[in-house]
Amino acid sequence: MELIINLSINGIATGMLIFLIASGLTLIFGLMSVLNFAHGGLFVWGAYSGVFFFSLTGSFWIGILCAIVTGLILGLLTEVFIIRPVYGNHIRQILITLGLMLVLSELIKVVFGPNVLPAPVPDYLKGSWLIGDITIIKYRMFIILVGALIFCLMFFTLRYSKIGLIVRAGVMNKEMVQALGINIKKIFIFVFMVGSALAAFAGALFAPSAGAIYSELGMEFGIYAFIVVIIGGMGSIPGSLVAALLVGLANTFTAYYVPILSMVVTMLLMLIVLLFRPQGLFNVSGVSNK
Amino acid sequence: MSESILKLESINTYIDQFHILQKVNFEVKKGELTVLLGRNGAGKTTTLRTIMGLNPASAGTVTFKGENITKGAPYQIANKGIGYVPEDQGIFYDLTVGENMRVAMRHENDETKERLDWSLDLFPDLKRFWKKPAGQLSGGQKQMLAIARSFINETDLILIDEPSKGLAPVIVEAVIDAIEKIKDRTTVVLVEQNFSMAKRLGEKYYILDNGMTMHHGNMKDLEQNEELKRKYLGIG
Amino acid sequence: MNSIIETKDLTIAFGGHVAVNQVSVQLPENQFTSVIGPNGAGKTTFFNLLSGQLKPTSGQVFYQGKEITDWSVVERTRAGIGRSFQLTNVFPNVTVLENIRLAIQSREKVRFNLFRHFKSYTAFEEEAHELLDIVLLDEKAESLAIHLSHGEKRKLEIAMLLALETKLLLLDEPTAGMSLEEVPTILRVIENIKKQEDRTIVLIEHKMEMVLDLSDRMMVLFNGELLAEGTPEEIMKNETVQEAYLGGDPNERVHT
Amino acid sequence: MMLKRMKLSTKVYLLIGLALAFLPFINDSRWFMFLMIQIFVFAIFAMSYDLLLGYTGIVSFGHAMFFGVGAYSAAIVMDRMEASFVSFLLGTLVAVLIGGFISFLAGMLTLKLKSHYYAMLTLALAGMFLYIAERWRSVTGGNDGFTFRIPELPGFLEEHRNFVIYLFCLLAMILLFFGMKRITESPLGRVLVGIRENDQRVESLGYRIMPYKVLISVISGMVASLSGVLYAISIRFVDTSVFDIQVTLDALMMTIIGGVGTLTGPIIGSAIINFSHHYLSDLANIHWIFQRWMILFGAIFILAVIFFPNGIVGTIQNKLAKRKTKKKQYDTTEKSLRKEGA
Amino acid sequence: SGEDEPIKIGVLASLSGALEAYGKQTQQGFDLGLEYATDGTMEFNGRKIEVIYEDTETTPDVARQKALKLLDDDDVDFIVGSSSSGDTLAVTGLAEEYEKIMVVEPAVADSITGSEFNDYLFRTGRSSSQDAVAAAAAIADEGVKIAALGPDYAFGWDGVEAFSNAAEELGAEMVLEEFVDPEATDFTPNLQRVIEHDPDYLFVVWSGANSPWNQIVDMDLQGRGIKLTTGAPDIAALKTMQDLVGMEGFTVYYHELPDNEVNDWLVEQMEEQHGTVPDLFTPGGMSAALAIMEALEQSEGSTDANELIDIMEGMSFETPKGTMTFREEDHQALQSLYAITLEERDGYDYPVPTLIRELKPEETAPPIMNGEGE
Ligand SMILES: Nc1ncnc2c1ncn2[C@@H]1O[C@H](COP(=O)(O)OP(=O)(O)OP(=O)(O)O)[C@@H](O)[C@H]1O
Ligand SMILES: Nc1ncnc2c1ncn2[C@@H]1O[C@H](COP(=O)(O)OP(=O)(O)OP(=O)(O)O)[C@@H](O)[C@H]1O
Ligand SMILES: [Mg+2]
Ligand SMILES: [Mg+2]
Repeated sequence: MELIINLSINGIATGMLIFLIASGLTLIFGLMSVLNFAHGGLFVWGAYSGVFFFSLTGSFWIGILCAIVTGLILGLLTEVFIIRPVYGNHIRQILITLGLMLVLSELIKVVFGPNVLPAPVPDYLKGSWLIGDITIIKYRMFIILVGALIFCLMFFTLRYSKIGLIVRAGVMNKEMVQALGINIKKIFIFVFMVGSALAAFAGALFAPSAGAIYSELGMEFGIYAFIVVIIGGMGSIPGSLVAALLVGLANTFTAYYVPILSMVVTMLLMLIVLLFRPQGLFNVSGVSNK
Repeated sequence: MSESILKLESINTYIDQFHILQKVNFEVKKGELTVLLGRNGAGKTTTLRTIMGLNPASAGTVTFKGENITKGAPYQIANKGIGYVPEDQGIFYDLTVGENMRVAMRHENDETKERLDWSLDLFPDLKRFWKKPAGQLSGGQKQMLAIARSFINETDLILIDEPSKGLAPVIVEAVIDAIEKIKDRTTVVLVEQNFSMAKRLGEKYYILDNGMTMHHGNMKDLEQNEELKRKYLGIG
Repeated sequence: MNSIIETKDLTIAFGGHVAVNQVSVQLPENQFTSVIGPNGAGKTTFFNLLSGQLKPTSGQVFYQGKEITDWSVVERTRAGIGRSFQLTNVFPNVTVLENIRLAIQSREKVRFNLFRHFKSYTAFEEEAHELLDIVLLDEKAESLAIHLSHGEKRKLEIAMLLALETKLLLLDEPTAGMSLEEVPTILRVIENIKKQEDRTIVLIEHKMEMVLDLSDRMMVLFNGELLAEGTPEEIMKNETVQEAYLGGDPNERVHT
Repeated sequence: MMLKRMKLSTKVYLLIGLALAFLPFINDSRWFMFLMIQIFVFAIFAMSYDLLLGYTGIVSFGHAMFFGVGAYSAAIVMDRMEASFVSFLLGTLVAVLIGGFISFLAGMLTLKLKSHYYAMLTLALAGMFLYIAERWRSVTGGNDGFTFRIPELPGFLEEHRNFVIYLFCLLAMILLFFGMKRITESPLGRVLVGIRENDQRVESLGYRIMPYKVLISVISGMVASLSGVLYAISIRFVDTSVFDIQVTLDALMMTIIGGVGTLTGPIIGSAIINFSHHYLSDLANIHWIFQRWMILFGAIFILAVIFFPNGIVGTIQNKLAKRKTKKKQYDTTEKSLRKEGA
Repeated sequence: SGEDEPIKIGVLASLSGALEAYGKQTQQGFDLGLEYATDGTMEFNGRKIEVIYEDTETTPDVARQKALKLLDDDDVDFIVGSSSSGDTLAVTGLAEEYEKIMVVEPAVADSITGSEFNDYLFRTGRSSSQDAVAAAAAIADEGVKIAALGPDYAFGWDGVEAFSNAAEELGAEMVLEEFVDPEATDFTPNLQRVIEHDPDYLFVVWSGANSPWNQIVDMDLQGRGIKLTTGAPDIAALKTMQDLVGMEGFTVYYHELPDNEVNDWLVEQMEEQHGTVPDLFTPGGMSAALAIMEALEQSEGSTDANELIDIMEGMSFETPKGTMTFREEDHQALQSLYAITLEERDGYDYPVPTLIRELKPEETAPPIMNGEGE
């Protein structure tokens, strides 16, 4: 029993981390339908600027804040210079964002050097509680809480404001949305920036839990995020959460019980979900019902 | 004579490298219903899109309420008080009927609610399928949605591209009634192939051909002019 | 008279909404039948059931006496059921000519040939030009379909259907959005087909004059149900039809 | 007239091919030949990718699996058998057959899905292959990979074996180019374009979609696996990196840079990427900025998309087409104006 | 080659990409090695020594292409490399084909001196199994219970297997061999299994950036009486092991550990020229250069490979890590490794590897795996 609890907590924490990374992509890929392969790049930039400013100022929270600002700035630049010419064209999006990804992860090395960077956990989140045989790692509980918070925030914003609708409408027919008097450009910039900031935020939270970060992290996690968004159902926030938790739990439990499968479990999960529910776990129109 | 609300002066529009509109002149007087006529590919839709800023003109000026809007972005133009029903209906397929309407609402207040109720009375089908994804509506129902959506905001001018297309006669009647009603409040420009509808609603007409304005005048005169009708409209 | 296509208790429900409800009809061979009914009555859905785009919840479809309920779109097309679509449905980024050529190629069963250049089938190209000529679109032959105006796309839609030379033609509002000048031409085209042996046309149309002019028989759908069926005269006399579909005072009615 | 032009372009292609065959006489250094061979190999791979992406509208993230299967099958067969001509032929045959078989299975399993989902599924499948290659060490040598020998050539050819391999790859590329070109220009190729443009409409013209999609993905898989064979032969070593997603992404980038839906595009894309890759990284000694040549490399992609939205070949084709229609458009306006005047 | 023609050496290393840091260490070490051996003249008997570095980008086909350029175009006399085993294996065949000596540094795969061995390869770097033998020597003893954790691919499997063999030979009991997805973010389930098997030591083979250290601390393995042991990595990675102070393990190199002139010189020069201390692979680069120079010395400048092979088999040479000897059978350089413990020290932002004892070359000699030994 203790074992199951231990595994579940860790699985959920991993899932929440993945959710945080995927949440930005849910906006950018799921809602805006932009195949952003540079998402992982923003994630790494968040991780590095979080760690850098944490060690500079000694405050974990300032680090997080700086990561978010980094995400917002990079998001703005990316949207305006990279994404804007390629809305609606997935093939060109792939190439241009892959190019951006190369630039972003290489720039990391220019700015922060090519070595792995240690990423400490702030003292008050260090260590773990032991309750009987159950080990609860403090930082993981923290991540679970933050993940839940972000989920609620995003879910209710999309549910009760019009912005989600407008973005989806804009993707389906950009001209018409404009003809209805909506400045879709501005809204796309905004959503893209929020999505990027979420990625950077996830990076800043991820770094301490990994203990060390390196510039190649991005591609790996970018792909994770894509998987989660796809099996969750494009653009569905609850879908992303469920999918992320599934991935997290599946990884943890197979790593314990069937270690031989642990390397492929995410791919297997995706295979199974897509073969039986090609549209993903959640239906998109569930995002915004009023 | 009433004042002009919209004026196009020697408009030239290109789509990619194709020269679609060639020196189009077009004027709409406030409160007068103007109909754009012409055969397929004449440039009617392009004219409306140019007004909306969707295919901006490369030369010439578009003036709306005395203001030059030639270079305006579509959303700015829309916010100046122009409503638009595109010929392909422009509805958002994956959103429900309700969501389609909500996206269009500039304000969500009582006045909007009133307008909404009014359009729903006009097209009861929309009320019935309020929560249905708009992509699943029948062809005519989509058309209704597109028209209803353009009524939802306070506008000074509405551009409607072929409203009667795909609608059953009884609904066409309803649309005619509706346009007649809103005519008092806003000015309407219609592109219409259904000549009897054009005839009943229109006060002024313009005929386009090959991207050029060929004729314009009072609808009444056109009705008499058999030669014009035969030459450009194939009737008479 | 033989019926070319026949439905028995044909029903389809989308969720709770029954779009076509227990429709049993026989459409006679070599005749011109029109389907009318208010918006959302289920006309297009009925076509979708005949052409195989949708599978019924219950009921059956027979084609030339054979049950085809479970046949796919492809099988039905190959057996001779062709249709045009209400919302234009063409191949956007290829030329107009190519759109038609593709239909001819299918009809001629040149499908899996890997080893000849497609342009070596010159007859196809010629025929495509002829068809474009018929629907007054030949000057646009080399334009990409995506660059056509709305009415031009409708014409292309019809030409593609003609190219298939199917026995049964299901036309879904072919003239919607087509200019006044050109409707008569298209009508002539349709009339020509009608005159040909071995062609059965079913037409959905809201333009009553056209319907009355062309039809041998009419059927009226209302709320998914078959409200009436018969000759145009019979249908026009039917009070329910008058009220439900045409509406208002017949004298003031909009005609085209 | 059409036929004449066709012939001209064929002539041009053949001429370029011939020129390439003589290239080693101008620059006979082996690394240059090797670089050219890599260009040919990846051009073949990218062309097979374009068959899916450009001509059928299928986005696959798992194309590396065919490449890898080809490389491994050939390498394993040649490693296990005496290095002889027979083992080479057998290796190639096995590779192509397995590649075809796997793409058939994968196609049946996944091609019913829509774009993103299909892309992700193929990604998952390729991941499985990588996993198997890593696990099945007794056969694949695992992550470290293994080296193998290729058969000796008869007589004096052996002295020029690198030149022979060069010619062989070049020839393979030319033949496959014409082969695939024929496919795309055959009636079948037209159906593929139809599927790409509007798959449901194609059905109501009487074409079954699945057989086409499966057939083309089998052809594409076989060609990809052949490029894997050539790759293995050219480097005489194989490790799990042949299954890496990076291989697929390379093909994707070559195709897009060159021009999606043009077979010449992937060839040009392969040349550009390989050359710029090589020379950019070589510049590292000149200025420190080139140590970070990947930044420039990434920037090339970004600029390519912005300035050559349809790829290099696509953009050029569009320009040519535009000039033609402009003239036509002008003619018709003239005519109508005259008509008006009359 | 003629009397006054330069001696050319081509060095393949990952100078960009994921292993960039390692590649650069090799590069600096190699440069310094030549400087040391030639007293800064960069000449051998009046002949210039020319070094050409090529970046493999950690991609086998690029590695091979660059190797071809070096061998064919630049016509180098020696080839050195590379940072990854895959890159190295893609090139080893060429050394044989061109009949040039290849000094393998620092790729670790056992197969390079094992199943994929050829006569032209000499490895100055240590192999996976040398690591493992050293690790075992550092902790294994009669009755000690050990669990091993490694990444789930060749590197991990080989490392754990070699370690288990060596440890069992020393009388230890292996209670668990646990393999983890190398890209995993969550190691806790695996650690959970380790806890359940209740070993005295947990031996970790790891390489790569995302590491399990944090979670080992979080899961409080020390508190449960499980001691951790592993190979100490380069300094950048040591910084991520802050919480592992007190750990016992081994290392290939840390600049304070060896006590010899060459090392003193190296530390001094690194400080002077680069403002840092030598890192994990710097001495390796230097050793490769020193091996080549020693061989040239003995061949009196001849670069004929077959001559050199005879010389180098069994050749001993001085390096920052003391004397190394190329074993005759498989050309693996036998070398010292170091049993260490991680200690906190003022002024250091990482735990400092402190010497317990030097593991002598004979002690860490791995089994011969290319069939020559039988
Ligand atoms: N995107 C485009 N690219 C190129 N040409 C276009 C494009 N859209 C329309 N055209 C061409 O511009 C001309 C005018 O088109 P437009 O849509 O304005 O006609 P229309 O009068 O609305 O016709 P319809 O009655 O058929 O809707 C046509 O010849 C059409 O082929
Ligand atoms: N795929 C679908 N899912 C759900 N409901 C559908 C679907 N297709 C059609 N419907 C519904 O079925 C009803 C009949 O639609 P259909 O398109 O057949 O009408 P129609 O008679 O062709 O009308 P119109 O004249 O407006 O084209 C409509 O209420 C429509 O909303
Ligand atoms: Mg139009
Ligand atoms: Mg319909």
